[in-house]
Amino acid sequence: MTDAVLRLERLTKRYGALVVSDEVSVDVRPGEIHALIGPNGAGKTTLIGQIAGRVAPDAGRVFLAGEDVTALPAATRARRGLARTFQISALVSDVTARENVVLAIRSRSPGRLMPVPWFGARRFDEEAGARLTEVGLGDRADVIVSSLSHGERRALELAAALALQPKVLLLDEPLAGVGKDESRAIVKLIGGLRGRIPMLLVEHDMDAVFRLADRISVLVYGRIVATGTPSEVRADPLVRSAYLGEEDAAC
Amino acid sequence: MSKTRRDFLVLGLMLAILAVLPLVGLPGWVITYTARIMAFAICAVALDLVLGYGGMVSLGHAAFLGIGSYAAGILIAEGIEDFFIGLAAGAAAAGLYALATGAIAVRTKGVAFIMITLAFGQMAFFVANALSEYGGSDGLTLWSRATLNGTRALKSDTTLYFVILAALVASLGVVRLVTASPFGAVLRAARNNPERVTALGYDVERVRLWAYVLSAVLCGVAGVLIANLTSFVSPALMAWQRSGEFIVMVILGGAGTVWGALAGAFVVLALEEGLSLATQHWKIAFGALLVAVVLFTRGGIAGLFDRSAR
Amino acid sequence: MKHVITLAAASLALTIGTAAAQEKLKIGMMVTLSGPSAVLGQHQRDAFNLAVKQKDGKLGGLVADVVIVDDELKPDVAVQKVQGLIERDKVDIVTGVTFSNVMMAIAKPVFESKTFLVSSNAGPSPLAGKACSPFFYSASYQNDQNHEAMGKYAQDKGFKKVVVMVPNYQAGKDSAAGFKRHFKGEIADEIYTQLGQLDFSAELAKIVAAKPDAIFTFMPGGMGVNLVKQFTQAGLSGKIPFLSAFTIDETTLPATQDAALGLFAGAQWAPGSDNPASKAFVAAFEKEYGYVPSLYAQQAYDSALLIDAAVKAAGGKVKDKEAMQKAFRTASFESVRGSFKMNTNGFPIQDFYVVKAVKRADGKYATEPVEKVFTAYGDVYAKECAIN
Amino acid sequence: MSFTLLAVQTLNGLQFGLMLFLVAAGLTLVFGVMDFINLAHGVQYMLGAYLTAVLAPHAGGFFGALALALPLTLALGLVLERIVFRPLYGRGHLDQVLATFGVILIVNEGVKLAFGAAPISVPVPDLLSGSVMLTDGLLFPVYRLAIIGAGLGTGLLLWLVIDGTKFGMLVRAGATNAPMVSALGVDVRRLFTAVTAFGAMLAGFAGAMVTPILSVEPGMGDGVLILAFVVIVVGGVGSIRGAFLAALLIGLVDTLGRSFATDILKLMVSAPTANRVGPALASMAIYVLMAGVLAVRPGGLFPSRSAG
Repeated sequence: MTDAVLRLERLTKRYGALVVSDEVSVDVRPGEIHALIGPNGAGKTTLIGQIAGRVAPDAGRVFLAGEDVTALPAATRARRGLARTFQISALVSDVTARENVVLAIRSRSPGRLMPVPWFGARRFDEEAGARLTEVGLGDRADVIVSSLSHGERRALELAAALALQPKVLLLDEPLAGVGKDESRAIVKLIGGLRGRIPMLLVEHDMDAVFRLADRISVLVYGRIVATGTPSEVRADPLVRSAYLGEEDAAC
Repeated sequence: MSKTRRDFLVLGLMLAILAVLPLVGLPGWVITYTARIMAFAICAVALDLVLGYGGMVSLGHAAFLGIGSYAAGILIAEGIEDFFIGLAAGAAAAGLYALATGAIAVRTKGVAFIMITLAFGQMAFFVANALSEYGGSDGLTLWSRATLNGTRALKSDTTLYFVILAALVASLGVVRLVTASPFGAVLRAARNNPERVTALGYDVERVRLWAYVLSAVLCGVAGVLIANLTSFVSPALMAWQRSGEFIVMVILGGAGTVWGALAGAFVVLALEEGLSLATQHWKIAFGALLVAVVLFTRGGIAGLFDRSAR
Repeated sequence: MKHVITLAAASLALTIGTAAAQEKLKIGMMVTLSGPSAVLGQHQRDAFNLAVKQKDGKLGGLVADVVIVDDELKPDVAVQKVQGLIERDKVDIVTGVTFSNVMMAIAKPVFESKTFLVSSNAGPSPLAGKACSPFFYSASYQNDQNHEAMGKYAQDKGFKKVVVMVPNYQAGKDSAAGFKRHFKGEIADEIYTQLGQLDFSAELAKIVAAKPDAIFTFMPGGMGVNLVKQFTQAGLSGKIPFLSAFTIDETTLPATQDAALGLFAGAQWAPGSDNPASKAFVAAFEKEYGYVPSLYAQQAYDSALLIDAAVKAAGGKVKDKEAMQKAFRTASFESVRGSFKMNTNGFPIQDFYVVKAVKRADGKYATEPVEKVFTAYGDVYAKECAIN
Repeated sequence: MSFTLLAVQTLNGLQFGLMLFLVAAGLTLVFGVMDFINLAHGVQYMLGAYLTAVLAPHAGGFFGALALALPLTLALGLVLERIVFRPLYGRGHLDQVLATFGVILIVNEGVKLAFGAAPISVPVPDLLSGSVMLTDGLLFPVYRLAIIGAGLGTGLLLWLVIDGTKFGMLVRAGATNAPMVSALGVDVRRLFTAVTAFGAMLAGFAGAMVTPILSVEPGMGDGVLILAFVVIVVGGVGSIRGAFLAALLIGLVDTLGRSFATDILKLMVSAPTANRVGPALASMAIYVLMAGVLAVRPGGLFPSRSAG
């Protein structure tokens, strides 16, 4: 347990009388993909917000590689190794794909806020190119982001997150709104990262979740109702009634 | 020719014209008037750093101009006449005020940022009005300009013109350098998508704060120059309408472009002078022009130029 | 012998006449013509133009070329424009100037270029005292004087307790200081309002609570209009004597109308003044422009007369600065206000009155003198002025 | 600083605050629903005042003029919306600011051209003239009570419309999530037009109401515009409830600050110092208040957008 890369300890958040996170404890271990699933309104977005540092929890703590980061702002957490993607693609849309990745790469370097042009820029450009090639965007590097397709932007987000060389990656519905073909490519991409970077994956697409996840936690009404391997979760009667039951019926 | 190269060519041409202007035998008032426009242009260029590149619409920049000019004016009134001391004091005073107020202001965004900067600008305005020792609302006449290395060289309008031109070139240079730097890249990216930039590990508020401070320092410098040029400082210099005028200059010229803010300052102030000579009701024509520019162009004068050049 | 002199005078006049044909008198008039205070500048401009027109376009025998500029009530704009007047239009005299902050801003460049500055309104204390200049002459007053007149009046009337309310800017503070110079009773409260404030309900409530014998106020332009209307609406008119300066005059009366009737102001002149020059001026002005002239108009009219007299006395040699200075100091003309004498600091020595707003027989509103407060009164700063 | 004085000042603050509310309500709706920064809103206030002042002698006094001014300001709002605002809805705030600033210049100068620079006045209608004795010797003008009544009445009416009608529901929904409203198949353009014209009329109503107590002059809307922006930012953009409370708060802070800041300071420092510092502090009070509110709650008191 202590060697978890990311550990949430009894995170609690209330909005008035509504408890959106109810003593949530989850951990992501080295090398694993840990998926977080739950029906709409289960509190996934708020939970992600607390992990990333956008939302302050009322109680509980967040540990990143054993270090308590609960009080740190989002930007600092990112530099400490917590990278994320957004549910709705969030990129700097008026510059090229490469520049988005360069921003990420540079944020690791001490000169990230130099107020004068840095003449080692080529090195960053090249590294960014390599990162983009990794996610299959090698030939789209110098296209302005707003002209990229939805799936390409998803991939670019992944490239930018990876460029941070994070200790752990937070994926907030990476397949939301992506077409079937592109979806397959992204699943492949995420699968390819298994073992390299531990991930917390929030996703609605159950096929993808069961294909990718090493472990799954189920969040219902702000509470973790089950954690286990895909087969354990699939078998859990509580999960079946609360969540998968509907899914099965829908299928 | 690439757009960037063309932009720098335009900028270079504008500055070259400004550099030879005093040498072609124009009457003195044209020189002092151009010097005044250049001093205001410094503040417009500085505002463009936060407005055009940072997406922060400050309605309080006149306060920095005023603080800079008061710092210079008070020093001269107290017998400290050296130009560079005045310059340093004006820049530092404006920068410090920006640091203190900006720390609060950058937490807000959109119209709240506009209004909170207005609020801090108004506070400075009312303080200046209460400075009875230095003329209060009547302002303070500087019976002599600052000394340059112990000489009265600035007494010559032409010398002061070139000092202001040098400051303008330096300000353009600083803004250019900063916007091309990693800091500038983060500032611009944060205008587009602050959340993403935060997720990449950048403290957006801090980046914005330092841009705001730098912008204020440049406006403070402009204030010192204006104080020496007009030999007069008064709270009227920091009225909120003046801040609005700076915004108009930047947007009209083209926000976040190489030479837009400079062109905007010249167009606004030259039109004011030219139209007001032609008719007492020049504001109607000026207002109509603003509406027309917005309705029929995109990206101000610089944008218009781009399209016709294409 | 007598004939010879007449002949000599005639030929001299002829020479001056020819000189005038070649040489013009260039005058730059800077007044505030935009913003809420534009009406003050309008009075000044119209009256000055009237004087020039009445003299067939000539002042001091020279053809007067008057350039009118709007200072927009922005000191730095004013400096820019005055530089244009001096260097581009090459004016011999700058006149007008509605507000003191504008006056302070343009004084230095005007003096440095050795151009004469003839104020038709603003009279800030530095220019009367330490920063006085042989290039500055006023046809109006020193800023403190009208307030001093009200202070003296309040003292003479035996008021014991007065509330002073002025806008929070330099002229307002000078006004309060001027009032207190001759009023020795108790100042129950000094209220400083925001410049440009339009709602005085809070202040009026406070004044009522203080139960004063009188209030003294200085609220030029739109502020005055609102104050007077609200003062009367609050039922205070007739209960608390209303003493003022630059608040009740012909620029505000068209808007306040009945609300201002019976309220007092300190002034060196009012349209109701009973002297022939004044009556002729008021009649001509109303005929020309269709509205009643204010003291701002009268001052500008007198400025033109002063310039006329000075240029005449200097023999039309406007470029001879020393001769012009001497001429300005000694020039005598029939001032609309009655007695007028130039003090050592270039400000007038004159009489001051308490005036009150009345409705004239023709239905128009105007002020008329009630009683004289000061006779041949100079300002207190003249002794600090080093020119002699 | 007696209790009665405090009571009168509170009433004065209330009256000032309600005036501000009338102007701010339209501004916050237009801003909230359309995400449109309308600097020309102050001009509507001025036009309401001018129309009332100019029409009063011909329309049988104040009430007749008021009755004519309301539909006219509504019409002017429609015209402005059609010509200038509509093309700018999709554009950035900066373009909106520049264009509506241009409108201010044109209308201010146009009014001066048409009616002169001198202030115009409107007498208090006989029906509402005079003062009422509140307590011993403290009079309060009836007309100001009428303004308080009109402000409260309009506030109530707005609340009923916004809370109880379909139009109100759409406006509320628009303020929170404009794309959703258009996704529901509502003709958003017509909604926008209605809201703009309605807001213009409210501002015009405020301008008309102040004619008997304030002088009608070119540029009279500029200062009010800034105060209205202070109100909507403090209240939270798009929130009528926020605008109402913020307007009252600002009206009271400004009025009470002007009345008592100097006196309170006199208890702490010497009288001359208090006389110098007090008025400056009173002038700043609302700005200090706004900066304070925004520092703690960047989205204002009632942030209606979740982004706050």
